[in-house]
Amino acid sequence: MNEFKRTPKPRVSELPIAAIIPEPGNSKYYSTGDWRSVRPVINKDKCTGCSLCWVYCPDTAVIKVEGGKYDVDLNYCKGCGICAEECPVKAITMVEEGED
Amino acid sequence: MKEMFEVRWHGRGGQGAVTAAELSVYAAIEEGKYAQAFPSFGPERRGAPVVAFSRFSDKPILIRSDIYNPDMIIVLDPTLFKNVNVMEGLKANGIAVVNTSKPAEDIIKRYNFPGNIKLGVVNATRIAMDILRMPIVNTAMLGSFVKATGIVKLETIINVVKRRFRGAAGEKNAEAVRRAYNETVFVGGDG
Amino acid sequence: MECAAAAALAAKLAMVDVIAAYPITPQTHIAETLSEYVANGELDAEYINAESEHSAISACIGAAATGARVFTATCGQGLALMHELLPIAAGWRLPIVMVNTNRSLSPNLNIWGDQSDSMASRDCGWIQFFAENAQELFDLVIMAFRIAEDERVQLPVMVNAKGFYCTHVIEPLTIMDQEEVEKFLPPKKIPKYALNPDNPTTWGCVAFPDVQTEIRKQWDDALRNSIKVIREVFKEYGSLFGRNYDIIETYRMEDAEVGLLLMGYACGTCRVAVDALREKGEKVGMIKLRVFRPFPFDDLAAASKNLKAIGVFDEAISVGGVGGPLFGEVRSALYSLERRPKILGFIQGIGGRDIKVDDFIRAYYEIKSVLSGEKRIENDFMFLQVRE
Amino acid sequence: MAAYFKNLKEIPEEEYFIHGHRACAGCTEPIAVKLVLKAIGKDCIVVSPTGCLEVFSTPYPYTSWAVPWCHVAFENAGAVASGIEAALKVYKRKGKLPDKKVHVVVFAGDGGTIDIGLQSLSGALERGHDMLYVCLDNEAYMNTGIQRSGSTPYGAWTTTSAVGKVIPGKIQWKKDGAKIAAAHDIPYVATASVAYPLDLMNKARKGAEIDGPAYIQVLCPCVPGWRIRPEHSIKVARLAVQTGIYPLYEIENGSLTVTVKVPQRKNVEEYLRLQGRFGHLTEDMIKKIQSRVDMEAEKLGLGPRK
Repeated sequence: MNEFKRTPKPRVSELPIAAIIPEPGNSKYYSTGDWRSVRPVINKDKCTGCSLCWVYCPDTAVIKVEGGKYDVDLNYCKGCGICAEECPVKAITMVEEGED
Repeated sequence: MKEMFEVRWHGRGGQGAVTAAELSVYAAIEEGKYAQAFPSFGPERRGAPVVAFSRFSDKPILIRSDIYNPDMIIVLDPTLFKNVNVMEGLKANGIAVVNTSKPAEDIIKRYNFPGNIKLGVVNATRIAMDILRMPIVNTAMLGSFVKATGIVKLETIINVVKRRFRGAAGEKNAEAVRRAYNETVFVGGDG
Repeated sequence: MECAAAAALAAKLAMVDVIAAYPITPQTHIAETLSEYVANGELDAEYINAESEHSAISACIGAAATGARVFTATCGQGLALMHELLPIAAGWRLPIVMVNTNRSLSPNLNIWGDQSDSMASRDCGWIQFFAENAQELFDLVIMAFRIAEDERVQLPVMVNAKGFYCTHVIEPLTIMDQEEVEKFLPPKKIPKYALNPDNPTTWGCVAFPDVQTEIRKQWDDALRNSIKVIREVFKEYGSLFGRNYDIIETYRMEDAEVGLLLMGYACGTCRVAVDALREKGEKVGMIKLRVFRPFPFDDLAAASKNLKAIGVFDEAISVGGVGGPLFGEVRSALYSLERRPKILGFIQGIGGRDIKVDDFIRAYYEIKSVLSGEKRIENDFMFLQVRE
Repeated sequence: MAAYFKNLKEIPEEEYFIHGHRACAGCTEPIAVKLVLKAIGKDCIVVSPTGCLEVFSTPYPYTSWAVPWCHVAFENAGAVASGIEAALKVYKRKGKLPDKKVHVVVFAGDGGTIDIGLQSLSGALERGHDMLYVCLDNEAYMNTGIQRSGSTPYGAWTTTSAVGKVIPGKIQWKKDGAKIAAAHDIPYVATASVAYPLDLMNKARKGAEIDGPAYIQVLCPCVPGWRIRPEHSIKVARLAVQTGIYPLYEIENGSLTVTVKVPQRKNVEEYLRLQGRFGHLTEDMIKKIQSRVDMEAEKLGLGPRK
């Protein structure tokens, strides 16, 4: 999604006026998932759907799934581990990301 | 050393790629060579990909621009291959040193390394965890750097590392350099 | 009417929406008059009493980015304190109009007029006009809004008027009423990219080395190309209200061999000097620059053809540099003329020192002695009024 | 305090601060921003001065802001917001904008608020512009690499309040931004912490709704700056409140009420221990901090220490 992490090279004529960014929230096209070295895994049985992980996630990388439970969006999760630390029922464990 | 030897270090914010580039240059200067190290400037964030550069020469280095066709790349974090084109501009018959737990053949196949590249692999993460208890691999990779290039002597790098990390930390990091030096294996290229 | 009051009246007739200002002599009468207009309901605007010039221009930027028509005024140290924001206002292409009542920069503390403040901001990307008198100041402020808000321009305009001489002087002023002005300058439209929750946009992002050059070039192009629109608007204003303005105005240059080039309020005095010299049969005239940014290369070249010499009068010093900033720019702009006139720089009027008819006359004879080879001026510029 | 959000389920789903930003793993500023924006909704215009938030949320060509946002300079967020508020006011009066309320919101760092930005903050508060000023207090200049700010706490290490044989880190006490704001007699001042999301959101909503300026200071732990483990950033933000170091209160038209009661205060040592920036503290420095916190806690009527 981002080649050598460099920004594209717009021409003068292609730039919006004053380099304004016209599309709100287009950072969603930039994945930060590759930053992590550990990954949260949510145990659906233990999860009570309390949504604390969803509230505390700095990268909005926790998504609600069926049954009122929650899961991780690995496109954006940076592996900080806050969700695992704050989960009241310890339903989330951090696992080594590994190379591949 | 031919005219100029240019190295690009690839890592993530907080992994010490910039420090590694700097230490390699301190060592070269200590041996009376000309050398230059600089990070690719920009806001570094923990985990975000970063790049650092180092140049070595027997003559004063005049150029002060980024390195676009490195003689060698050093990859401190193998997961970078997924999103970062670490090979960009690497000279034909260049060298690549990668911290990985995988054998060299895997890396060549998976990331289709061109035949003419000399690939060095070392499990620097394992070394760092064994010795430093932390996945900080920059000093270990300096061992591989010495083995791959021979630009500086192993002893010089170790002295520089000991000066940078005083006391016990210095000893441990020095040990990491030695182990990586010994455990780096090369394949491919004319080597 | 007093010059400063004329500027305030112009802003009122332009129906500005937001004024943000901080008081500084000699700009104060403009700010005070506007505050009265707003207090009496004669002008429906929000008046922000900023706690510094830095905050004044920052508030203007916020308001203009939200789409409002914005006016402010400052000078000297105040303009210097705004310096960080001037390129941002211009780079964001915001049509802010500011009257700068030229005041000498410290050191030392000097509340009187010279061009050191605006010269220090000449590369900040603002369109810069220089007004000679109350009438011109009044007209330029109204025209400034039309030019600034033109789709093809979208840049802030700084209308310079010398402190005291062009703020506290009382002189006749012909004005128009609201309807007439509105025909020429309709109420402002909110631009597409304005800060608005219905169309969220991000202004002032982080630009990496790969893109800053292009961003700057787009901005430089806009300022450079604005000269066409300035000429257009000057003409339209003349046809509507009978006062014709041009980028460069000449006086008795038809058969002149020597041109006296300057900007702003001293042009009046210079005309009197030209008349006196003409009576003595000297072939001399005046070249008045009304627009300093964008720099009027073509107009200047046209006005300088087949002249033997040009005397450039600066009211600012490029300390340790090429003498006066205007002198440096004129000389470099005319460098590539096939028959290049001898160009000499004269620094005068620093810190409000009165510029007399005699000063121009002395300068003229300095030029003649250089032309005749009798004399050489080191580096081609000199301080005209200094007691060495 | 009328609670707009009584439990986590009432937190709106809509996101106005979008992922893909470049904050460090475990950074708490995005949490505060996301929650405040959820509390006040899409009808707002945001101003940020220079700082971590501004840099990691708008690297061209990407922006994480789904609401209008602008960054002008480091020291003028208050002034820029004043200009926006004035433009909205006059345009509504002239009928050029619909008469719906558009909240003018500032998200600034501690340095951008109470050091370099203090003058424009004070001007905006004194003039009474209708805005919500949110100071994200991570207690140092983190974007430029952890340099000391006026808001850095006593004893803390930063790169410019270095720890050495002669000087053990920052020797002054933390400059209290909330008290400075309150001194302007504005309608609403509050302190908040990312560890208490509902308290934060209710305060943000109230501050935005109140006519006139509102100031909320949110404690936002910083992983590299405080030398903490990324997963501890919320835990540390909670301990700051539970130890009485960062009491959570609101001042509405002059009257102060503690919003998060702390019946049984923990020792400050529990908070300090998790942070590398305090790793060098001596016994008596910790005692000095504890006694000062005890004194402040009594004033606010927080509970005694365990």
